[in-house]
This record gives sequence, C-alpha cells and structure tokens, in this order.
Amino acid sequence: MTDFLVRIHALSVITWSPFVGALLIMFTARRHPLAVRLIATVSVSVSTVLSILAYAAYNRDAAGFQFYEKAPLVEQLGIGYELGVDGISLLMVLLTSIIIFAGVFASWTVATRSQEFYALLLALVTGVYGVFVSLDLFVFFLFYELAVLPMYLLIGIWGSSGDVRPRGIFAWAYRETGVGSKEYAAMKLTLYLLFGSAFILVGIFALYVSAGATSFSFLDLEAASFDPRLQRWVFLAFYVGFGILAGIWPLHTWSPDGHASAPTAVSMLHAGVLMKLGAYGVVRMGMGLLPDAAASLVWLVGGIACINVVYGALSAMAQVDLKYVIAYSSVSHMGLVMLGAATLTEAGLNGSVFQMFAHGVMTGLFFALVGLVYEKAHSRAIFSMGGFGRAMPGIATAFTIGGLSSLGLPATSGFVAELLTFMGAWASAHPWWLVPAVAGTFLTAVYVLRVAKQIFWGPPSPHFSHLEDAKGPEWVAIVVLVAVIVVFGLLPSLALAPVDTATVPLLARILGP
Amino acid sequence: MAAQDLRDALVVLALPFAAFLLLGVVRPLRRRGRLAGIVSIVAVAAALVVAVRLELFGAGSDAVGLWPWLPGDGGPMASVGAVVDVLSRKMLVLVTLVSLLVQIYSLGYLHEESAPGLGRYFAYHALFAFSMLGLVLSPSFLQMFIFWELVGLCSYLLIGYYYDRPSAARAAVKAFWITRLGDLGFVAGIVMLWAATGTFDFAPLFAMAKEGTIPFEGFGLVMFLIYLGAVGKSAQFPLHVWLPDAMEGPTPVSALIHAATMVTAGVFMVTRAYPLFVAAPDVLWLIGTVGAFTALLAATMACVENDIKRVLAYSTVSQLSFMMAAIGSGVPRAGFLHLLTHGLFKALLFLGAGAVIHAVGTNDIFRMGRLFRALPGTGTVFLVGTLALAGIPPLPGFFSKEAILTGVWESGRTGVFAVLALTAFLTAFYMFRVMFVAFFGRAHAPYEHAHDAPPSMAVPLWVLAGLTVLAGLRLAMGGGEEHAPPWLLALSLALAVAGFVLAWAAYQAGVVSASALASTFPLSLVDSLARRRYFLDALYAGLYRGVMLGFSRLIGWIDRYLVDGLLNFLSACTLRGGDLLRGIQSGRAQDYLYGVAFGLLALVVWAQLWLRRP
Amino acid sequence: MTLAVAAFWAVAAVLLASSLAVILTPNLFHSVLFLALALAATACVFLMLESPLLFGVQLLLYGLGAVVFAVFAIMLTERLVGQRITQASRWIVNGLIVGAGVAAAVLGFLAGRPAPPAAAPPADAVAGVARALTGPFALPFELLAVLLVAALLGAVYFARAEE
Amino acid sequence: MGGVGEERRSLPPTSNDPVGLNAYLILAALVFSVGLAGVLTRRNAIGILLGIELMLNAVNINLAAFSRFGGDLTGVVFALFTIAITVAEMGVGLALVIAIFRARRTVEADRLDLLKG
Repeated sequence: MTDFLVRIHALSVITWSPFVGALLIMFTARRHPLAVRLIATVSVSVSTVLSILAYAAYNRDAAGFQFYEKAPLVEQLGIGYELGVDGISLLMVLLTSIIIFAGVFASWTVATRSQEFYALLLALVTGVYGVFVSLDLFVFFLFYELAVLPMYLLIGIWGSSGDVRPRGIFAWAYRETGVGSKEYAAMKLTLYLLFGSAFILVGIFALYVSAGATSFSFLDLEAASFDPRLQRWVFLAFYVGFGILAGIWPLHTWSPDGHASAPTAVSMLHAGVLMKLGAYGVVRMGMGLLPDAAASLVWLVGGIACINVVYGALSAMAQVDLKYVIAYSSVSHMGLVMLGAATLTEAGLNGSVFQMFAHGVMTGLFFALVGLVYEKAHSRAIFSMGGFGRAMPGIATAFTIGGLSSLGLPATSGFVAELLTFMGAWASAHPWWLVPAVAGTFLTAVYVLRVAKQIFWGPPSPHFSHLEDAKGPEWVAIVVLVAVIVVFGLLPSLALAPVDTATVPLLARILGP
Repeated sequence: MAAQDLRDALVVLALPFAAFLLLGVVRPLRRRGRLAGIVSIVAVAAALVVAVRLELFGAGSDAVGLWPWLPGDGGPMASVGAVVDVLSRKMLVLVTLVSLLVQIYSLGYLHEESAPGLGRYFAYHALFAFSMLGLVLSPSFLQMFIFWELVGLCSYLLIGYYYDRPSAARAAVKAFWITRLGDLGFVAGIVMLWAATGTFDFAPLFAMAKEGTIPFEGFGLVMFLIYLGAVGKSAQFPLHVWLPDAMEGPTPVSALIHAATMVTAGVFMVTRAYPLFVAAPDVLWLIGTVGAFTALLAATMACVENDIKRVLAYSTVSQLSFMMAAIGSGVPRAGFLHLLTHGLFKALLFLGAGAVIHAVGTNDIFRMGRLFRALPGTGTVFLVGTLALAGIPPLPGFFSKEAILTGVWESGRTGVFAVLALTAFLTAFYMFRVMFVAFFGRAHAPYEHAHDAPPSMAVPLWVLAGLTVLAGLRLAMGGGEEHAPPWLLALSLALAVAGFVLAWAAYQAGVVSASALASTFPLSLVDSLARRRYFLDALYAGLYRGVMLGFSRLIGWIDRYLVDGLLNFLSACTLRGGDLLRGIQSGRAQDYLYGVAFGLLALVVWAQLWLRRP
Repeated sequence: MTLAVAAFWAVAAVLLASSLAVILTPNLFHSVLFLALALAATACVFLMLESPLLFGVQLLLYGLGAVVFAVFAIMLTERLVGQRITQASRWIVNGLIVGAGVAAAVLGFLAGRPAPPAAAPPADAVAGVARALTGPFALPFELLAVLLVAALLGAVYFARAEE
Repeated sequence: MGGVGEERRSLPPTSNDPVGLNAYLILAALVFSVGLAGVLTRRNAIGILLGIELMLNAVNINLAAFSRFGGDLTGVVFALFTIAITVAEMGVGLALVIAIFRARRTVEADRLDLLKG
C-alpha cells in the first residue's frame, strides 16, 4: 500500500486533484450545474480516498515525514517542490478532506454562478492541502497565499450581509466602513490575513538567509541552529502571522465578520480548516524550527490563548446572530488549540492537534447546519426562532451532537481534545492555565445549550412557516461529519497514534533531552 | 472464572448499547414507537438475566479488564475497561432491574405519545442503560467521568423529552448546566490526580493510598474537586436545585434517572473511591457535614411542597444526602446499602406517583383525596413505598437508615447524627402527609374516570413492591446490624412513628392545624424559607441573568465596539485620508507630468550634489 | 575650423529658436511648420556629427513623415469643429520655469566636467550600421518591424470611423 | 554587448571636431527643456505631441553625439531605432487624438480628466 501511494505520488495527487477539478469546471462545465457538482465531487473524492488510504498506510513505527516527494524548482535559490507528511500534517490532510467532502455537498444548492463558486472553492482547497503537505517553505508560502486569496471573491460575491448597528464611540467609523456588509467582511478578512502573511514571509526569509541562503527546505532549516535572539523575533513574527489566521486575541475580529458573511461551504472550510492552518503554522514552523524561542515564549502564547478561551466564549454568549455565535465559539476553541500547544507537554500537544481536528469537524458541522437553517428560515436572528425541532429533527439532532462536542461531552471528539488539553495544562509550567480552560468549557455549555434550546426547543415560533428538514445531498454532509465526531470520540487513538509519533520528537527538540 | 465474569459484565454492557445503536441508526425502526420500545426492553431484560446470573452464580472474585484508549509515548495515557466486584455486581442488577421495569411501565404510561416520539424516548433509555452500566463498571476515574457525562446527557435529553414545553426545556438546560458545574470540578480533579500520579485507574491509585504515596501535597484540593462532581450529580447543597425542576420530564424518567440510578452516581463514585477519600479526612468531614445539612434542608422543603413529584424529588435529595453523610462519617457500606434499598422503593414511589397522576391528571396533592378508594392497587403499593421510606420495619428503609444512623453515631459525629435523626423524623412526616392528603383525606374533586393503572404499569409496580418487601425481609433475617445498640433501634422506630403521628394529627384527624403549626416561631421562619426554596433558585437565576449574561454582554460590547471599533476607526481614518489625498489626482495628464518633471529635477540635483563628491 | 564652429552655432540657434516657436506660437499649424524646421536643423546637426545616414533618415522619415502625420491630425480635428487653428497655453510661466530648471540642472551637471577626449569618428559608418542591424541588433530590428506594424494597425483601429 | 566599432579601436584616437562633445550635449539639453516646457504648457493634445517630438529629438542628438565622440556606432543604431519608434508613437498618438476627438469633441488635454479621483 505504502509503495503504491509513493509510486502514484499520492500527496501530489491529493493536492492537485481539486485544482484539476477547478480547471475542468471552468473550461468544460459551462452552464451545466450538475456537471459542475459532479466534477467537484469526483475531484474531492479522489483526494479524500487517497488521504484516507495514506492515513491508513502511514507507518506509525517509523514516524517522521512519509510519502516523500521532491523535485527541484529553482536550484540556484534552493527552492524545491518537496512534499511529505508526518502525524500532524497527516491528520490535517484528513481533516481537510472530510470538510471539503462535506462542503461540496453542503453547498449543493448554491444557485448563482455555481461554476465559478466551485472552481474557486476547489482552488482554495488545493492551497490548503499544499500548505499541509509542503516541506519547502517557499512553496508553503505560495500555497498559503492560494488558500487565502480566493476567500475574498467567495465571500464578496456569494456571501450574505449581516446587521451590525453602529454604536459606541467609534460609531461614525462603522458607518464609514460599512460594517456588516459582505464586502466589508471580505475586505477585512483578506487584509488581516495578508497583513499576517507579510510577517510570515519576513520570518521565512530571515530563517533562509541566516541559515546560509542555500535551501528553503523545512528539513534543512530544521537541522540548522539559529541564534536565540533571531529565534525570538522570528517566532514572534510567525506567531503574529499565523496567529491572525488562528484568531488570536485581539487580532481575531476578522473571524466573526468573515465567517458570518461567508457562504456555507466557505465558512466550513475557513473555520474548519483555515484557522487550523494558522495553528498548524505556529506548531510546525514556530515550534518546529525555533525550539529555543518556543520554550521561552510559550508563556505569551498560552496567556493569550487563555484570554481567547474565556473571552471568545463570553462574546459568543452575547451574540444574537446564529453565525456569530458559531464564529466566536471558533475563537474560543482556537484558544484551546493554542493553549494545548503552549503547554509543551505530550498530552497538551496531542490535545492541541486533536482539538484542531475535532474543532474542525465540529465547526464544519455547525456551519453546515447553520447554513441549512438559514436557507430554510431565511433568518439568523436567534431570538426570533423557536421550536424548529419539530420541523427539522435531523438538523436539531446534528446540532445537538455538534454542540455536545463543542462543550466537550465524552463520546465526542471534543471531549478527548479538551481532556488532553486539561491534562497538558495542569502538567505544564503554568498550572493555572487549567482554570480558564475549564471555565471556557463551562461557558461553552451555557451558550451552546442556550442557543440550541432557543432555536430547536420550546413552542414553534410564529415567525416561520414551511420549515423543512435537510434533504438529499445535505444529509451526506451532516452524516459524514456527525459520524467522524462520534467515531473519533469513541476511538481517539485512531487519530492520536500517528499524532503522537510527531509530537514526541517535536517536544524532545524543544525541551531538550 | 474471572474471565467469564468479565465477559458477562461486558455482555450486560453491550446489550443496551446494541439496542441504542439499532434504534439510533435504523430510522424506520425508531419511528415505529412501540416496536422500538420492545427492542430496548428485550435488550435490557437480557442484560438483567446476565446480571442476575453474574450476581448469583459468578465466581465472586474481582475481575478487571483494561484496554488502551489514549495512546502515549511510554504506554497508554489512559485505558478503558470493566471491573467486576461486589459494588459493580450489585449495581448491575439494580440498574438493569429498574431500567427494565421503568421501560415496561413507560409503554403503558406513554401510550398516547406519537410513534416517533416514543421511539426517541426508548432510544434515550437504551443509551441511558448503557451509560449507567458503563459507569458502574468503570475501572478508572476517566471512564467513570465519560459515562458520568453520558448519563447526564441522557438526563438532559429525557428531562427535555417534552421539548416544546418551555418549562421542560428550561429544566433540562438547568439540570445540565448545574451538574456540569460540578462535573468540571470532577474533571479538573482527576486531571490533577493524573498529573501527580500518572494514572486514572483505581487499582494503582488504591495501591498508592495503601503504601502512602498518597496523600501528596494538595491532595485535599484534588479530592475536593472530585467530590464536586458528586455534589452536582447527587444533588448536594448548593447544587441540588436542578433535581426538583427535573421533574418536568416524564414520570418514569424521574423514577429511573432522578431517583433510582443516575443521581446515585455521585454516591457510587464516592463509595468506589472511598480508599482515596479516606486519605483526605478534611474532605470526608466536609462530605458528611454537607450531606447532613442537605438532608435536613431538602426534608424541610419536602414538607411544604404540594406537587407530589416534587415532594418525592426533595425526598430523593434528602435520602441521597443520607448516603453521603454515611460515607462522610466513614460507613460507606451503610450508605451503599441505603443506595440499593432506596433505589427500589423510590422507583416504586415515583412509578406509583406516575400512576396517580396518570389517573387524576394533576400533580397537586391538595387537589387529590380519597384516592385509596378509587385506586386501591396503586394506593397499596404507594403505601408500601411510603412505609419503606419512612423507615417502618420490616421494610428495607428501616434497616438501611438504621445502619447509617448506627454508623454515624459510632463515628462520633454527634452533630451529624442529630441532624440525620431529625431528618428521619421529617421524612416520615412528609411521606405520611402525602399519603393522608392524597389517599385518605377529603376528596376535592370527583374521580369518575380515575381507575387503576393498566397491566403494563401495574405489573412493574407490584414487582417493585414485592421486591421491596422481600429485600426488607431478607435484611430483617440477615440481621446485618449485629452491633446496633437497642436504644438506637428504638429511636429509629420512634422517629418514624412520631412522623406518622404528627402527619396523622395534622392532615387526617385535624387535631393539630397544619397552618397554625407552620405559623409559630421558629417554624414560621423555616416554613417561609422552605417555601421560597431558601432563595437558592433566585440566587442562581440572578447569577445567571445578571452576572454571567451581563458580563458576557459587556465583553460582547467591548469586542464589537472597542476592539473591533479601534480597527474600524483606523480603517475609517484611512478612508478619510484617502479622500483628502484624492484631490491630488486631477486626472489631467499634464499635472502628472509636472510630477515627472519635478522628479527629474530632483534626481539631477541629487546627482549633482552627491555624485560629485570625491 | 571657425567656419565649422560658426556653422554649428548657427544651426544650434536655428534649432533652439524654432523649438521655442513650436511651443509658443498660438497657431497650431505654424507650430508644425516650426517643428519641421527644428527637425531639419537637427538633421544638420547629425551631418556635423558625421552621420549622413541619420541626416537622411531624419529628413526623409522624421522631418516629412511626422510632420505629415501632424498636419493630418490637425486637419481632421480642427476642420471638423470649424474653429480657428489656434491653441492656448496653460500656466506657461510655470512650464517655462520647470523647463529652465531642468535645463539649468542638466547644464550644471555638464559644467564642471571637461569633455573627454574625442575618439576618431567611426569610418565607413553606413556599412557599420548595416552590419550592426543585421548582426547583434538583428532581433531588436525585427521586433521593431513588428512594433511598426502593430502601431500601424493600432493607429488604423483607433482612427477608424465608428461604424 | 560589444561595441559595434570594435575593430576601429586599434586606430589612434584623433579628434577633428571643432566644437566638442559638451556643446552638443548643451544644445540637446536646451532642446529637451524646451520640449518639456511645451509638453507641460500646451493645451492642445497635438501640441503636446509636438513637444514630445522635440524631447525625443534632443535625445537623438545626444545619441549621435556620443556615437561620434565615443567612436562607437551603437549610438547611431539606437538613434535609428528611436526615430522609428517615435514615428510609430506619433502615428498611434495622433490616431488616439482623433479617436478622443470623436468621442469627446475636444482635444484639450485639460478637459480629458475622466481619471479624476
């Protein structure tokens, strides 16, 4: 199996299959909406099947980067097309596959310009896969930009505008910038992420130059040792750059607006995978390449993560727009991801990676469901809804399961992630981190169940009629995501066994022998 | 043989799980309603058979099976498995028995429900049975926590079974939140314990307690946090407020989850981990004190409550606290005995109450009366339950309560003993109050349509009543209380009889006016406080609405209008600045050429000044 | 010697004067004629620089071609409106000041430097240019041809009548 | 790129020009400045193009002068190219003027300000 995957260049196929799909959609499927969807389904299915195979075939005893591919691009500068996955990126590739597979089905009903929509979505996915599998920092950065930029069009064209009342001392600024419109959200998201990627680029070049300007390869840079002062600065650059994407406080405000305005599949992909991409960047590049700086700066990462957890949960509680609740819950959960990583313990780091996965699937499910509710009820205002459970029992059940995963109920993947994070937090050098982490889960329970109760329980709301449950392809998305949440919650070692092979050596590098 | 026991235990666990999977995944089956119920009932009945076999004919020795669950670098970080010992064997029987009877009863009680609703109900029941069995079989704190949360989930789902009733929705969420508050203490506690010892499993932890590695520094805090879980789940003060509200669920659910099984999980956990709690005497003292206090508090509230289910709910709180007080005083065996007997007769009482409500259509005891004549069968079994709970020999409540009082007296905690004795008196009082008012008092409304329960409901009632009597007789003949002082036996009996007499005098004979009694100081104070539930519900509502939601609104406002506001301010400034600079762009090519010319000029001048220098 | 110097200054004076006239005369048509004069004077300068080839090209191609273009343009635009062929200047003082400034700056750049010793004029210049155009500059030369064609097409496209 | 007149380098450098390089450069600079002033001040788009012609012409003088005094034919070649490109530019530019005139009925550069911010 492994030989077979290596022979067919599995990682390249996984990465580029959606891109080929996008090209095919652009050039062959004009005015054939069904063909568009079929091409999209097939191309992401190829990636999904291969990533599941790769996941199964990954040699857990050998660890390290596997399914390795390398081809030189610009030899003079040491730029190469170098791919490989270890336990962490493997799980992220699997996550991406799951989310985009569900996302294709969840956006089956996109009516306007579905050809362009799917093409952009698939191009974006290639960028995401590329980031997770590329071992060359230059190529990594190219993929990173590819993953960020289509977002602007996807939100700006297919998004929906929310309602934010200008208030407070900056009210005039709100009117001036058009807060709440999808154009505003798209612009804000893009500017924020590009601002972050500038830091990343500087960091990459700093490492490249100080390692002798001979190679952009992750493996070569990992072997180089950098001056501690340089490490600190580059770590901070990576932390800010990737951290913006991971939604670190106070640079998170792009996320609620962006996720609330984005169309369903884009919210799923963005909150489900792209935010993980930020956390992945911090772990892989920040901690992997700069071990000394990581060891000396985790107090900052963890401290901010604690703010994220509690602040995000409280903000979520205060929202009246359903999508904003989910978006702020992502801010809170990304805090848990960063917190787990900052503990520098095996349990915590495993928990962090597992949380990336668990939260990705869970928030993907949430956004899929919210998209369905919005599509059927044409409203996102929580407190005008009520009693939807009778008309849409399937959506209500799935929402409850997602909510339970979000608040860390056992038998869902969210629990394993939170438990490991708690374990790591208390075992770390900053045991007090356990307090905000635990408080965050309680607050999550409060706002998730409150929202679920308001929307699905109680007497049916008089504002809505003709509600119906999910149907057809939408079920595929829901069932896949729910199944993943439960299966990985019951059998966490499915994910944790390969992850552990990657986190243990990483920790060994940071903490020393 | 031990391997055989373990396999049996896993079969008991697997049967309801299989039923749940079947009902959860196969949608047409679930939507058939009664058929779904039968699937679940068959699974639980089979589980009961295996559990009874295990209890009666098992090897009798302890067996533990462990399988890795969370991988780690040096061996698994956590394991799951099953432990078969005295505690878990008895609990398996209790849980499957009550589950089975309640599910059969539900078929009759909920016969008017829609088929999909009924299917959902039985799917939840199957999940609950699985979770509760998993909890009692847990060989580690972690697994116990996992199932602990799952039973909480089932409780949430079943309380909210009538989900379109706002009160039910509210009660379900309230139950979840408040138990969750305790559970977070639990999980924090076991995480700390893991950090200190490196394991979640009971066996190595008990070994450490034996060799003295435990207690380590901060052990008291750890055990206190773990105890918090029990506070939430077993409704100890101050987290007991969810249990009375949980009566919004269907009555069979109250019987199963909120009387016989789930709420005892806290007691079970403390019993299970007793070797560790012993190592933290301060926490044990606290458990006893809080237990006694809650017992009394809940009993006073039960005395003034008019809703028959709520009386039983407060009584459950009170009896759970009895068990807690017993454990806190160092007699976990007595507490566990009470857990088992209470499980039987409280399920009986709830199911009886359900039959009454089913017949008359109200929960208010003062709108009932002379029910004994209309419902002789139900009245009889309810009387059996009342006598058992009040502690009249030879019913089991007398023996288990007496064992607790003995144990507490011998542990030397006189204060706790006094409070518990007073509570025993109040228990008899409020139970007979219900009995007299509802079954023997004046009729307040004609009951033409009131008739005894249909067989599917009556059979479980009679089975439970019979088992209660049998258990009492067995305890009477076993004479387990070999060192109970005679005066204590007499005191127990006297307390029960005193409660009976007072209730009779106040509600049946009318010798004493209940209202007059309640308005004399200091009883008036207790009465008015108890009627207002000691303001605890109001306090929680205030904390939730005012503090938590208020604070969250503040944070939300700050995020939206300050953190984000600053950003929007900057971008608005950029826009304004752009507006200002826009004037430069005249659109006329020659104006731009001036720029080019000036640039050229500047370049040449710069070249002259700088390139000339030697 | 002196004759050559005098001739140079004379040509230079004509060139400058006609240039100034190009930018100052109010009549656009006159402007074009002065431009033709300036271009012719430039051709003379090329002759003095011993580049007869450039002299010829300048006169034939530039001096005549460009001027004919301009005259056409004037005819097409001004005639259609029926206005006088005049033109105004905007901010003429500013323009002259900037122009003078640039001149001064460039001249200042030249002032302090003695001219480098002159090399011998390349002999057989026309043959040399021909060799260069077919040798090292062959590719740019071809590209230039493409450019001219493209420009021609572009000019036709832009100037064609609308439908 | 090697000079075109490389094979002439072996001859002794002799100067028989009476005026000298600087004079040509000064002349070119002056013409250039005059052209620049014209470009800046003319209102008529054709007038602007004429100014540009003057500027390019000045450049050609420079190229020819450098070629002559450097003994390298590259300058002449460049001047030839410049002339050709200038003519092309003139053609396109004037065609544009005519097109603009058709669309806007004016060739006054001041009034062509659609790009005004």
